[in-house]
Amino acid sequence: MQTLLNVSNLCKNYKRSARFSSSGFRKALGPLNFTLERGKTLAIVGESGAGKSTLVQIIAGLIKPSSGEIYVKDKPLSTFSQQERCTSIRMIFQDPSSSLNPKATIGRILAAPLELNTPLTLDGRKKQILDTLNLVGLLPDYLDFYPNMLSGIQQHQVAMARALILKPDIIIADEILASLDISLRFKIVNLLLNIQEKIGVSFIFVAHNMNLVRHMSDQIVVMENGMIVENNTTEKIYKFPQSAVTKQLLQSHQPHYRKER
Amino acid sequence: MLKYLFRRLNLLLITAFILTVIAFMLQHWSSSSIDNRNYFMLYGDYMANIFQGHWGISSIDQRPLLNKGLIAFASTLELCFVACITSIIMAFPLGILAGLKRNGVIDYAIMSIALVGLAIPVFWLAIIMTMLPNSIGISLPVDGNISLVFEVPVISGFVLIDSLLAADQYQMRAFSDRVAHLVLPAVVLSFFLTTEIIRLTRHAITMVMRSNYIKAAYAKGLATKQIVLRHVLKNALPPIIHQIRLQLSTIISFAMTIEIVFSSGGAGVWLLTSIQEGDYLALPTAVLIISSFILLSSIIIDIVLMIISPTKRKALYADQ
Amino acid sequence: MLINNEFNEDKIQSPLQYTWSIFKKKSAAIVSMWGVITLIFFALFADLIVAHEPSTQYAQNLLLPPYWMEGGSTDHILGTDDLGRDSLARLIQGLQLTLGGGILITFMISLIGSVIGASAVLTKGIKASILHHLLDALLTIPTLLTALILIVLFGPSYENCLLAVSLSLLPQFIRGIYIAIENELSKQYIIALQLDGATNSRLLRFGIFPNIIEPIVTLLNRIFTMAVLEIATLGFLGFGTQLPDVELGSLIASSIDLIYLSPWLVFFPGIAIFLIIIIFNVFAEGLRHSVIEGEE
Amino acid sequence: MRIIFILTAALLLGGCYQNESGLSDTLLYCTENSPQSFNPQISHDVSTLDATTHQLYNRLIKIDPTSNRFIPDLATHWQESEDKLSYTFFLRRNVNFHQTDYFSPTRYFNADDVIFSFNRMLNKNHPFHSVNRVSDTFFFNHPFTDLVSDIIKIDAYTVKFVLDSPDATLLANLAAHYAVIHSQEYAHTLLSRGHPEKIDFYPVGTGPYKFKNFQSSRVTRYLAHDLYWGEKAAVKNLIYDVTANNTKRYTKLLSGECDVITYPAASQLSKISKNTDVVISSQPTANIALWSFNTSREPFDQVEVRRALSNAVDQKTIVDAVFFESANATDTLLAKQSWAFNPRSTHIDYQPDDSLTSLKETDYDFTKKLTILTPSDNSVFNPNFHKTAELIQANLFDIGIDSEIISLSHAELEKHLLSGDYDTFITGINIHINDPDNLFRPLLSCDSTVLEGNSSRWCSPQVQQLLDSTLIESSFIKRVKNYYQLQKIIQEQRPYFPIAHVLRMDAFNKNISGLLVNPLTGINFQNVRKIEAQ
Repeated sequence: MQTLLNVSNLCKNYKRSARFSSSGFRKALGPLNFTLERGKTLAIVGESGAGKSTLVQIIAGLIKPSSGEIYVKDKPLSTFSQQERCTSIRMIFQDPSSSLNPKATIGRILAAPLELNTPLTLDGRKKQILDTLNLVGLLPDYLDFYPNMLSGIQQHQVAMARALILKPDIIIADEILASLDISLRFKIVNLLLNIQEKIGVSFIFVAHNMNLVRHMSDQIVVMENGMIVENNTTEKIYKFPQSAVTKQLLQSHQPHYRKER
Repeated sequence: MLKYLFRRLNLLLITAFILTVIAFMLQHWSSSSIDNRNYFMLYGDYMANIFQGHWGISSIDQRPLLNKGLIAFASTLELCFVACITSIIMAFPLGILAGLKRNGVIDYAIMSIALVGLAIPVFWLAIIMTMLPNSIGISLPVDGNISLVFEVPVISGFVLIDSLLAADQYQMRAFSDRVAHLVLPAVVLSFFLTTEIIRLTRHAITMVMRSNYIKAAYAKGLATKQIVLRHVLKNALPPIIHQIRLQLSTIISFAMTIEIVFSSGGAGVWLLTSIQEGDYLALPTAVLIISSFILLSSIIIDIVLMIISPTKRKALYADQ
Repeated sequence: MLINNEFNEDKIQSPLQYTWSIFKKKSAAIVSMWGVITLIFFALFADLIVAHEPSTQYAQNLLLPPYWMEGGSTDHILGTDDLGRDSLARLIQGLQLTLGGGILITFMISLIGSVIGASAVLTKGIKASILHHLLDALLTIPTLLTALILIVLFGPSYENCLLAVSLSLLPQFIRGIYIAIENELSKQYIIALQLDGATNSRLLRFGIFPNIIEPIVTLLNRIFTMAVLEIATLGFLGFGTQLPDVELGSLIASSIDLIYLSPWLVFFPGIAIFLIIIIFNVFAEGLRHSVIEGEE
Repeated sequence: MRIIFILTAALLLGGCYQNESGLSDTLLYCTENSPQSFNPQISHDVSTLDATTHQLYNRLIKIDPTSNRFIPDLATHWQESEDKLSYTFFLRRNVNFHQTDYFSPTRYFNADDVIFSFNRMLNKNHPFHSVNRVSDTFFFNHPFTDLVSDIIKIDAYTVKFVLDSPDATLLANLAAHYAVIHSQEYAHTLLSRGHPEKIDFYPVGTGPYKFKNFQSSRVTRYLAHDLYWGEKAAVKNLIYDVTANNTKRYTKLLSGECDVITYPAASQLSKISKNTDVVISSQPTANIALWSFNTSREPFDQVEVRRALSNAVDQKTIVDAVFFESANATDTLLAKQSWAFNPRSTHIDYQPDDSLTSLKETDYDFTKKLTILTPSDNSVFNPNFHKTAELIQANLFDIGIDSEIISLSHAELEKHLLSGDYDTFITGINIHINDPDNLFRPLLSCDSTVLEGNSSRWCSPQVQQLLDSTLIESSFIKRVKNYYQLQKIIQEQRPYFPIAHVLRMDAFNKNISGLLVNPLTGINFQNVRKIEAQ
């Protein structure tokens, strides 16, 4: 079977703080190696500052790696056009209330990626939007709403819809659960699992919470100081944690409520 | 720190270069001499002259332009300085009051005054002020830098200082006469400045009062007055100084206009008469003197601000 | 999650409509809005409103005071000047040039400045850095000096005065818009939009622009205020409009010799400038607050 | 608290501020222009005369302001020869020249100084003749220089003026503003120092005041001449300050920054006259404001057009609106108080309808835009050129003539005038010598250039002949007759539209006394006293 995502010797060295990194760490990353299969879920865990966000931002194409390559379906990502990249990898941001343009309706927000990356006609776009809304469990009424009129969970659903609308192979979710209430977390997680079952998309999860990760992921990458300290299936990580970091992460069973900015 | 200084110095040099190019083009245009050498050579010559202090000669009275310009600008600066101090004295308490009583009646009253101060054209206010001796019988001089009775020699160029230095001849009379001559122009100029400072102070106070450490201070049971004195001023001052730095060129612009109405011998009158009498070389001189003053003082303010509050460093980078 | 349709329509207002609904509730803002409309209306249709031509001389009515004062006449509501010309008509003619100039400058600056500012943000690197330094240099030259330079180069005229004022205000606007856009660029929804593959123009139009209305309103208000003040100042110094055209500043300058005899000839133009600025400022302030409240 | 204290102190200082000009030994005189030089021989503008004639210098004789008779100044008495071809002057003794930073006189005034002073003007080979001579200025062109053939030193205190032919105006000329006496010794010192040009800018004279310094083309300071031969000046420091704006001058008079001001704004006279603290001195002059037609250009070469245009202008409104109470409307070039004034000359009234009719008769081209040239700055004979032009423009518009006002600064104006490219010009003329020839010659002589006053480019053989013959005419009756005839011609021909004879106005604080203003030769501070302000 074809490997969907193959990260090989990926490195990032910083000269200065990157413009888009909200957490602003200046540590070097890598070299990193791991793979992801179709329809599977990969979780990236680690203490904050371990380089998780940078890694996913490189995969999403927000940051250029210093060296190394990422292969998607055996094709180097650096040779991808903007459209190809968009239709293969999409990202869900940490906080939907800031990642949805407050001055655009939901319809607009969802239409934008279609207009920019697909040759679909107006009707085609409409159908796709309605399908996707249905997929994430939102009513079509919301199309004319502005993001600030929606509840937190609805905003999450919209953010998901935006990621799904191009039918990508991989969806990166950057700590999307951190800002949510415990009950809502499960709702979102279930929703994501349902979607994965329906359309067979692969997920990359960034999280610190081992609890939920166990429930969702097939494979876990544990990071520390920009390096991968452990990379194994979820089963093995939970049963036989190798590194100190992993053990420590596993011990903090209690869910964290604090928001990470 | 060193890196920042270096960066700032770099900026200074490049900006100064652009300014000298502007001045050079003006000079070249106004002297209208036909020279076939290329512009680089001419610019080189011009800069050599500038560095040696040969800034040209005024066609009106054959005095060196650099000298005339510096004396004129010193008088403008004196006015700006006096007005700044007056308006800070007036605006600080008002701004603090407005900030503390935000959205109250006092706040609205103060902000309305501030709006009025912004909307009144300075030259018009100056004209109205010159009418004061006639209308309400205050005997304040409305013209010139100092009474012509006094022949104060130019030593520093700042008439306040020079008139003090001439004390052995006139005792304090010359100095008090100079102060009297500054009252009306300074009041007019500080009208505009006060407006700006009230707004800034109010904004800064509001921002500071919202922050956590003030809430903590309240929680500690400190009285408002103590909090204001202890925290607010210290934290509100840097942004105010910073804004004044940005307003510097506007302040000087207004000061020059006011000088023209009060015919005080500053940069405004000097430029106006020079232009009217066709002495266009005064313009590049003025550009270099005034701009380099603004440039240098803003850098000094930046550095001072950075020393006061290192956290602002990033904001300074962005030049906000 | 059933939503009643009527309720729905009631609730969904575009940010513009929402801002307007807040704005409507502010009485000062509404009054100032009507003030702005009246001013512009006066400036546009002066000929229809004022009974007298600004240049017609009524030789038998020299220096009439305003009608409410002794010796005034309702024929000339604000009196006449030393050549017997109707003060109101001249005031409105002055208003046309001063206010019109201010609006024109604000408009031009916002167009040109936005283009330059936006392209500077989006094309980082050498070009932006050159622009930065050029702006730094230009910002250190006081506006009056810029105006004098231009007027010496091209001669005094209304057009050159407008050009001078625009050039001296343009750097301020570019700086302001640059900072506003740059702040906006680090927002997540902009990054998201970039990930959608949005082009720069799309990014600006849908992503950035709708979200920087508040700083733009503040900036435009500032530019407009300064423009009006500077046009008037240059006019007053004789570097703006040349006779027989008048502008509020030059109107003051030409009446200054009459200040002891007919002080109102100096007062009225000054008050007119004052009113223009006050009204536009209150309007802009109201707008700004509505935008802020709309966003909260 | 300390800051508030300082602020209060500053305000108190302002409130209790006592103007320094209140000192009784200092007098501040605010003028509208700075003097062009300190020698009335080469500059004849009002500011130069005010600054020099009576303050720095003496003349041989002067005119008594009340009786209009010639009285002694540096000459104690004089004799006229039988044939009226020579005049002998006997000079005052023990007269000191000014002792200044730049010159210390070693001798008293004597005949050498008289001869030096006049020969500089008369003798084209005199080493100082061409010094500082900017252009063909008024004086060097004056016929007076042709009439005096020689000045002979009889002894150290006697000089004789020899004439080619009898000249009725010699004494008047010697009492005129430019006949001042300079120091020959100073001139020689300057020559040996190699700076002859300084004679006109660092003056040395015998007058009641001596020159102290001149600052930044704005402030001139004089000190009382403590070795003055006559009554010494009571005010020790005399300061001239240039305040170009006449409203500002009045404001400064009110605020005590000026003791005396020249030409308070015409528009404010009615207000000023109500102010009991201020005294206005107003004197009629022969200075006249004019609107001239360029007679070298079509259609203004036709007398009908000129008369019709004169008919079209509402003179009364111009005088009311521009001059207020500072001028007397006039229909003639010569002022009423002149001995040659012809009371029975024809008049032209404001008749726009007649004007239109007669213009139509002359086939006037109404489609052509008429140009009205004006100086951009104001002058003693017109407080507001542009306003005058606007009023005329409105009058012309009423009869269907479109016009354009061209307002030019001094240098541009001269160029424009010399090129002859103008239809009409709003101007005027200053008169410093009370003789009709001084008015008529610059305005009407064929030899007079545009810059000297002939802005209508008028040249008529008949007028020229009258001008020349009257100058050498010794019979007074004949002269009056000639001038009557000349005025009649001009009233008919209308090369100029006379607007008003301007008053010489000065205003001063009521604590000033003894101020003399001579409308011809300028202001005199010699006898001024100042009561200390309370």
